[in-house]
Amino acid sequence: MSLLSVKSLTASYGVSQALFGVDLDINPGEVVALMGRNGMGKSTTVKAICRMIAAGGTLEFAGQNLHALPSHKAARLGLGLVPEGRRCFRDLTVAENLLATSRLGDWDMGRVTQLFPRLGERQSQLSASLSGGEQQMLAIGRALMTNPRLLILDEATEGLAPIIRQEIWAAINRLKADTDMAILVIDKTLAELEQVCDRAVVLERGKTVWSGTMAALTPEISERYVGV
Amino acid sequence: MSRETLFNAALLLGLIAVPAWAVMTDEPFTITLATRAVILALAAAGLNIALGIGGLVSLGHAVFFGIGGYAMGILAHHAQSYTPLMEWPFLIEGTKFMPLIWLLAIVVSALVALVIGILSLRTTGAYFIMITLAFGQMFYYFAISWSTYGGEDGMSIYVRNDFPGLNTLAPIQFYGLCLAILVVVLVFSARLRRSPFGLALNAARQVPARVEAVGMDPMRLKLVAFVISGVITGLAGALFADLNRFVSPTMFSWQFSGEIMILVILGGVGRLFGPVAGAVTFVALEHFLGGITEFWHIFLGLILLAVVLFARGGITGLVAGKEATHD
Amino acid sequence: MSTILIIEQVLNGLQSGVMLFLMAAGLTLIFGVMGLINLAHGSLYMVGAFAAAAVAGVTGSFVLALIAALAAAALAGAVIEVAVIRRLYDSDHLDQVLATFALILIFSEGTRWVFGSFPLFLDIPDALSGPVTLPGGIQYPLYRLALIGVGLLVAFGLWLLIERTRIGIQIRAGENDREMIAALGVDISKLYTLVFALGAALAGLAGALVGAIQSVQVGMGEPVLILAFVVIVIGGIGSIKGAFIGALLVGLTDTLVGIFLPEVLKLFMDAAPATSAGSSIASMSIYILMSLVLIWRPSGLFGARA
Amino acid sequence: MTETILATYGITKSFGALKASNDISIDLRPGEIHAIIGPNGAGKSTLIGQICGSLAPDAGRVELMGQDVTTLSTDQRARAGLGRTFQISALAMEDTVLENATLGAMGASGRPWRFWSAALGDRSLRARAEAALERVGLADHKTKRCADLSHGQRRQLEVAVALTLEPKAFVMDEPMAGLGAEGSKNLTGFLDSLRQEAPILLVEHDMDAVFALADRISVLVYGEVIATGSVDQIRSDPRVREAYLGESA
Amino acid sequence: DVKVGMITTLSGGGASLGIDTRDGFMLAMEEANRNDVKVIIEDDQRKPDIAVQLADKMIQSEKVDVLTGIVWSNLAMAVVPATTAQGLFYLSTNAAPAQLAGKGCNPNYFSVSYQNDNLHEGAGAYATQAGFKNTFILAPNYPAGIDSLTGFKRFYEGDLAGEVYTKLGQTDYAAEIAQIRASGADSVFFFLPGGMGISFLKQYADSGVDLPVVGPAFSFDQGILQAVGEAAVGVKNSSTWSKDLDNEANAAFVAAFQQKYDRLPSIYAAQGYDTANLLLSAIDKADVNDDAAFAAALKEADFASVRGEFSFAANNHPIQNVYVREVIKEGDVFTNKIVGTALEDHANAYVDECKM
Ligand SMILES: Nc1ncnc2c1ncn2[C@@H]1O[C@H](COP(=O)(O)OP(=O)(O)OP(=O)(O)O)[C@@H](O)[C@H]1O
Ligand SMILES: Nc1ncnc2c1ncn2[C@@H]1O[C@H](COP(=O)(O)OP(=O)(O)OP(=O)(O)O)[C@@H](O)[C@H]1O
Ligand SMILES: [Mg+2]
Ligand SMILES: [Mg+2]
Repeated sequence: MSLLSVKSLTASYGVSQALFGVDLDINPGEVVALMGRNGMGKSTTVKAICRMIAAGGTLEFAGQNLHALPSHKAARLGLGLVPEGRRCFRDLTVAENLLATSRLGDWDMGRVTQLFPRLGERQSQLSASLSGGEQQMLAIGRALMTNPRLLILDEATEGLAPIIRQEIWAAINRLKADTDMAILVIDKTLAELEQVCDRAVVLERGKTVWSGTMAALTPEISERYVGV
Repeated sequence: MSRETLFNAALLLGLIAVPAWAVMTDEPFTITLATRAVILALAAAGLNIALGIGGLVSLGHAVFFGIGGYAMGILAHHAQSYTPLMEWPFLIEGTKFMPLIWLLAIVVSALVALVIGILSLRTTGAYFIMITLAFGQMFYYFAISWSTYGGEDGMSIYVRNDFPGLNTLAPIQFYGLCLAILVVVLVFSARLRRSPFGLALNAARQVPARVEAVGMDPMRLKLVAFVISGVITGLAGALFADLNRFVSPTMFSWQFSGEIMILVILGGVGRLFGPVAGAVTFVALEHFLGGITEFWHIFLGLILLAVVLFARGGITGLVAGKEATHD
Repeated sequence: MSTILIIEQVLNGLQSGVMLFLMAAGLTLIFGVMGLINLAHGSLYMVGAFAAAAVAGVTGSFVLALIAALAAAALAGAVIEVAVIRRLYDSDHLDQVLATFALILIFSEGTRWVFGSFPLFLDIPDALSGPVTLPGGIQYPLYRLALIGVGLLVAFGLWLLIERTRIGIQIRAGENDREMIAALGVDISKLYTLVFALGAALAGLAGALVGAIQSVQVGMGEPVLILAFVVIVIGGIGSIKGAFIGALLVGLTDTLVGIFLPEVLKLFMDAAPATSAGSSIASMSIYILMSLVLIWRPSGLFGARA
Repeated sequence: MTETILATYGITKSFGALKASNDISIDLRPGEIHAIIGPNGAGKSTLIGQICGSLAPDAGRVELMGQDVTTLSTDQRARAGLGRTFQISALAMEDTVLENATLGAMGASGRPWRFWSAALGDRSLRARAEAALERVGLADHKTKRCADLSHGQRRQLEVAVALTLEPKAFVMDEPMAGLGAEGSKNLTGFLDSLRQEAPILLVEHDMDAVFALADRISVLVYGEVIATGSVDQIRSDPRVREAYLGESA
Repeated sequence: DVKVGMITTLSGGGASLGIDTRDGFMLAMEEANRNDVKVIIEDDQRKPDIAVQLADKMIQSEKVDVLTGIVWSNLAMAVVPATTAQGLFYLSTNAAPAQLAGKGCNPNYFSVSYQNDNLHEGAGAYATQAGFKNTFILAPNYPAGIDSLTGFKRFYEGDLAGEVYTKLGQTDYAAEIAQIRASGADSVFFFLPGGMGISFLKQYADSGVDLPVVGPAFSFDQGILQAVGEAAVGVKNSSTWSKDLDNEANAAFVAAFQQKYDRLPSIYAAQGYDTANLLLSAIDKADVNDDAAFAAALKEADFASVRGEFSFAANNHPIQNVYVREVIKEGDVFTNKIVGTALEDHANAYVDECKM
């Protein structure tokens, strides 16, 4: 049975509808890419899954109906979100950011700072004064501290230096190998997604228009839906 | 025509119709009540420029209201007691001539707003709220102990001041004068909101960094807005004093600042007619609830609470919905 | 003026500062940490005082009175939070201003409705009444010393809670981004209800403690509210330490300027106008202090966060 | 004609013990795109802040068109001809796309001190704003509120606002961030054409874009410029590979 | 028919004073039980601008003949001059500022309570009688406070150990009490109305300073005393009325008030009661529309005052005794009893300034 099961998901911002029927399934241990051009509804899908906006359609995680849960309860089932725009807690230090959401499990401060040594170095700096890249690392670290079963990375490597990007992809690869954490990634670098992801789901105008294995994602399809 | 425009037009027509209604029902006091609402709306319209467009949450606007009041009080006091205001270095006499009083109210309000603005605009958010409040309190305590002009007791001016061509003692005529001024200010506000200045100010509230990056100084925009806003509220203060033929330090009190702000919020922050809707509602509630029970504040509180919880965007928001975007 | 008197007045200033801190503590928690402008904080202070006076009147026990004050204010706080405030976190600060202003009206007149229009009686417990003699021969009311003690305890406890506990961290995180902290699995709503109740309880405690040496009457909360705002703004919003230092500064300024300024002015002018001018300026002194602090440091003394 | 449009001389800035900028001297010549790359936290945004005036350098000097602008405020520098984009979008979210663009046009055209006529009714302002929107491909979204735009669209608007200024030099902090692959590709093409109008100081982590666009690249590490050179020079510089590029490229 | 408009404070902090005024006034009206007098009551919220507005309303819409009821001097200053200028009568149940007694006096304005200075003058006279030589005096820094200290000094013959103006609305008096302790005073006079007085007395009692204290009745009012408690017992205060004043009218009033409202009356209630009775006595004698005749009828003061002897001075302010009371505990209730007379048949200091 799949860990996350999304069917015919719809969602609106006020009067303007953003999602018209998103279908998405993720199995334990799977790494799935959510793709699509700007404004096609990727982030909205993520927000709906995390119960940050109201949505219609089927939304199940680990066998539970997410619609029935408020955002924090949904998260406790094992959703770890790295949001678009990072959204670190500005007035908290790096260490406090990590502590704020930590839940018991394999991931703790030690392991996160091992993954991102720079966070260890800047432990007592306010996160508002971190560089953009540092904030991204912090956001990932913060999500890992909740020991999620499904890690959701919205714009996983936005604004990161190539070398750190490689680190993050490496980290994702390691997570994939060492744990049975499922991962949903949104990112714009197709080449890199192709290396780590098992499957891809492509959105256009708020709808799932294609899904399949990474191998099946032909250049024609990506040209058509992603533009490269 | 949008719903908001309709609502605004209805409000305005209602205000214009008040005298006729008062005469018909033989309730002349209604005119005085409406005058009070109109003047408070004017004060709130002043604040609405700083608060609604510029995001300057000033809890010190009573300063300008009080300055307007005292401009009227002091000038008229000297005129009625035939004592000069100042003999040295040059002679200044008191006056009962409204336009002169207004001029003084405006000039002093502008100067004070400039100084308070320069000092306060370094701060933001709650700090701004509190520093403006602090200036308000300074003026308040100063007025309380300013024994020359009555201290806490304030000053009574026995007869309303003069305006050429009007008998200001006739409630209808004074009302007409106040309403005319309110309309002028509202027209000005309406233009201002869409003017380059309004656009820039609006942006300065949301993203000062952006405004700077395109070559404008957000500080200066806010300062100018604060001065304009203070001037309008000051003018309202002068009219208010004339309405009551009385000024006192309560015009400077933080409760009054709060009340002006409540009017704006109640009516709908940043909405053109928000201050009018707020003032009319508040004055009406105050008047009619007071007659029902001694504990009418409870009901006033519940009504205000209902407005916040169920009407996003104040009364205007409730009636007219979300503000339409203009192209 | 003797040194003893000067020392005593400094002590008075410090003590009134600590008392102010007690009032400001709950407000800092709610305003500073949760980012909510709660004008009704003064009402909670009043609720505490009235609850204490009512219970003390019936039972005669000051301890029970304090417990009642804490409980009543906390309960009122929790109810307010769930019924009103909770819907306002996402909206404008201004909506909060209007809503909490409405709450002031409801609480003030509600209290008058329940308890009548006359001030209530609340006295300090016998065990703490009367003065003690401090080293140097200063006579000082024991109760006020006790207030200082309680104030220091509250200050320390709050500082620990906010700066050192995980709950404190989560509360502060919630202030930055409520949606995000919830999406990461923290039940921020419950947390905020608790914090609000705690802040309210502190206000109630202050009301009861201070009510014992002041008058317990409707409207007692509003002047205190303004002072408490002054305090936390001087100290820097969100900083417990700042609120503490700010309270002491305000207490000292208020006391010492009021006492000494007329004396200083008398050196330059006649006694009568000096007294009157001196006390006029004195009543403005804390506001002058606040604006000077803010002009110098626009986000308060310890408000690095803002 | 001045040889350099924009230049810094020995810019230094510390945050406590951290030297975020250490004696940085770079310049921007007519018609070129000069890319600044470097690891996260190297001090790129800090450098931009000092160039644009939101941060004051501890030491050093900034010149625009040969004029020393070090002591000028941000808005004065903008009027002097500096057009910047922010790493994290700074837009008036409640306003429409067109209003945001008009804001830029207004600032550039001089003063906002007009209180009566409608801003959007001003032909020249509007034309300028619409032209900029057209160029970044937001013409269809003119009347949308900014808050309703997707992340990527906001990035486009960010560039459009800078365009309305018609500046002497562009300073762009990660304009590609958040753009999809297609968006990046389009923007790359667009910036390529933009350099004719005014040179661009470009901070960017998107190496495809940087390598496609840059005439020169400076590499910033720990607040210091460790290398400046052409694309090929930088690509093959072992220090740069170690500190920034890794195995890629 | 006569229409009476009562503007008084019925909500907010000062409500207890207005409520007593109203209750005293209405008690007299009910006892008279007549249908040719109509009373309209409105709440001024203790705000001057609201008071003015209510006065306008009563004059313009309700067409009242007489206004009354205002508790506070600053509100009276806002309403009274305009009211008398329009030819209406104003009867004060409490506030009686100096301006309205002196240059600003008016034939249509009567203070049925006192002139504001009276109680302070009484306290000063008492301080002299009691042999105080070195008194420390304090009051809030506002016109009524300044008048108060001036009034005290008018009849006090000893020296001043200190003269202090406190902040209006101040609640903590530790600093002033320390000053008193250090001043070498032999007694204290204070004028701190409302909650200020409660705070001062409680803190004073707890401070260990035990110099004799005297003050005007405002801080020892029936409504306030219960909140001060033991701290007030024994303190002397000056008043023109007390519930134990020995005259028939007063005995009847106190009994009827207690019967009807289930509490002891205060001085505000007594003044309200007297005002109503004065008004009724004048209505019986003259037409309210005949200004001169009605004023004359009022001036006769032909009613049974609960204060005993009562007449009007040339400036329409009372001539009456000022008594010294002491706070006592009667069973569970704190109240006052008369222990002496400070001033007999006392008028006020402004009579000569009044030209009418
Ligand atoms: N807060 C919002 N309010 C109103 N509309 C919104 C909001 N956020 C997004 N939208 C609209 O919803 C649609 C989908 O946006 P979404 O952010 O999900 O896109 P996306 O695929 O994540 O794009 P990007 O790659 O640019 O982040 C867009 O058309 C956008 O304009
Ligand atoms: N106000 C500040 N206080 C303390 N440290 C700061 C402050 N601002 C920036 N820093 C630090 O200075 C360094 C440079 O930051 P900067 O934002 O310039 O990096 P950057 O090169 O733009 O990085 P990125 O590519 O990730 O955006 C970082 O380590 C950051 O943490
Ligand atoms: Mg997105
Ligand atoms: Mg950066």
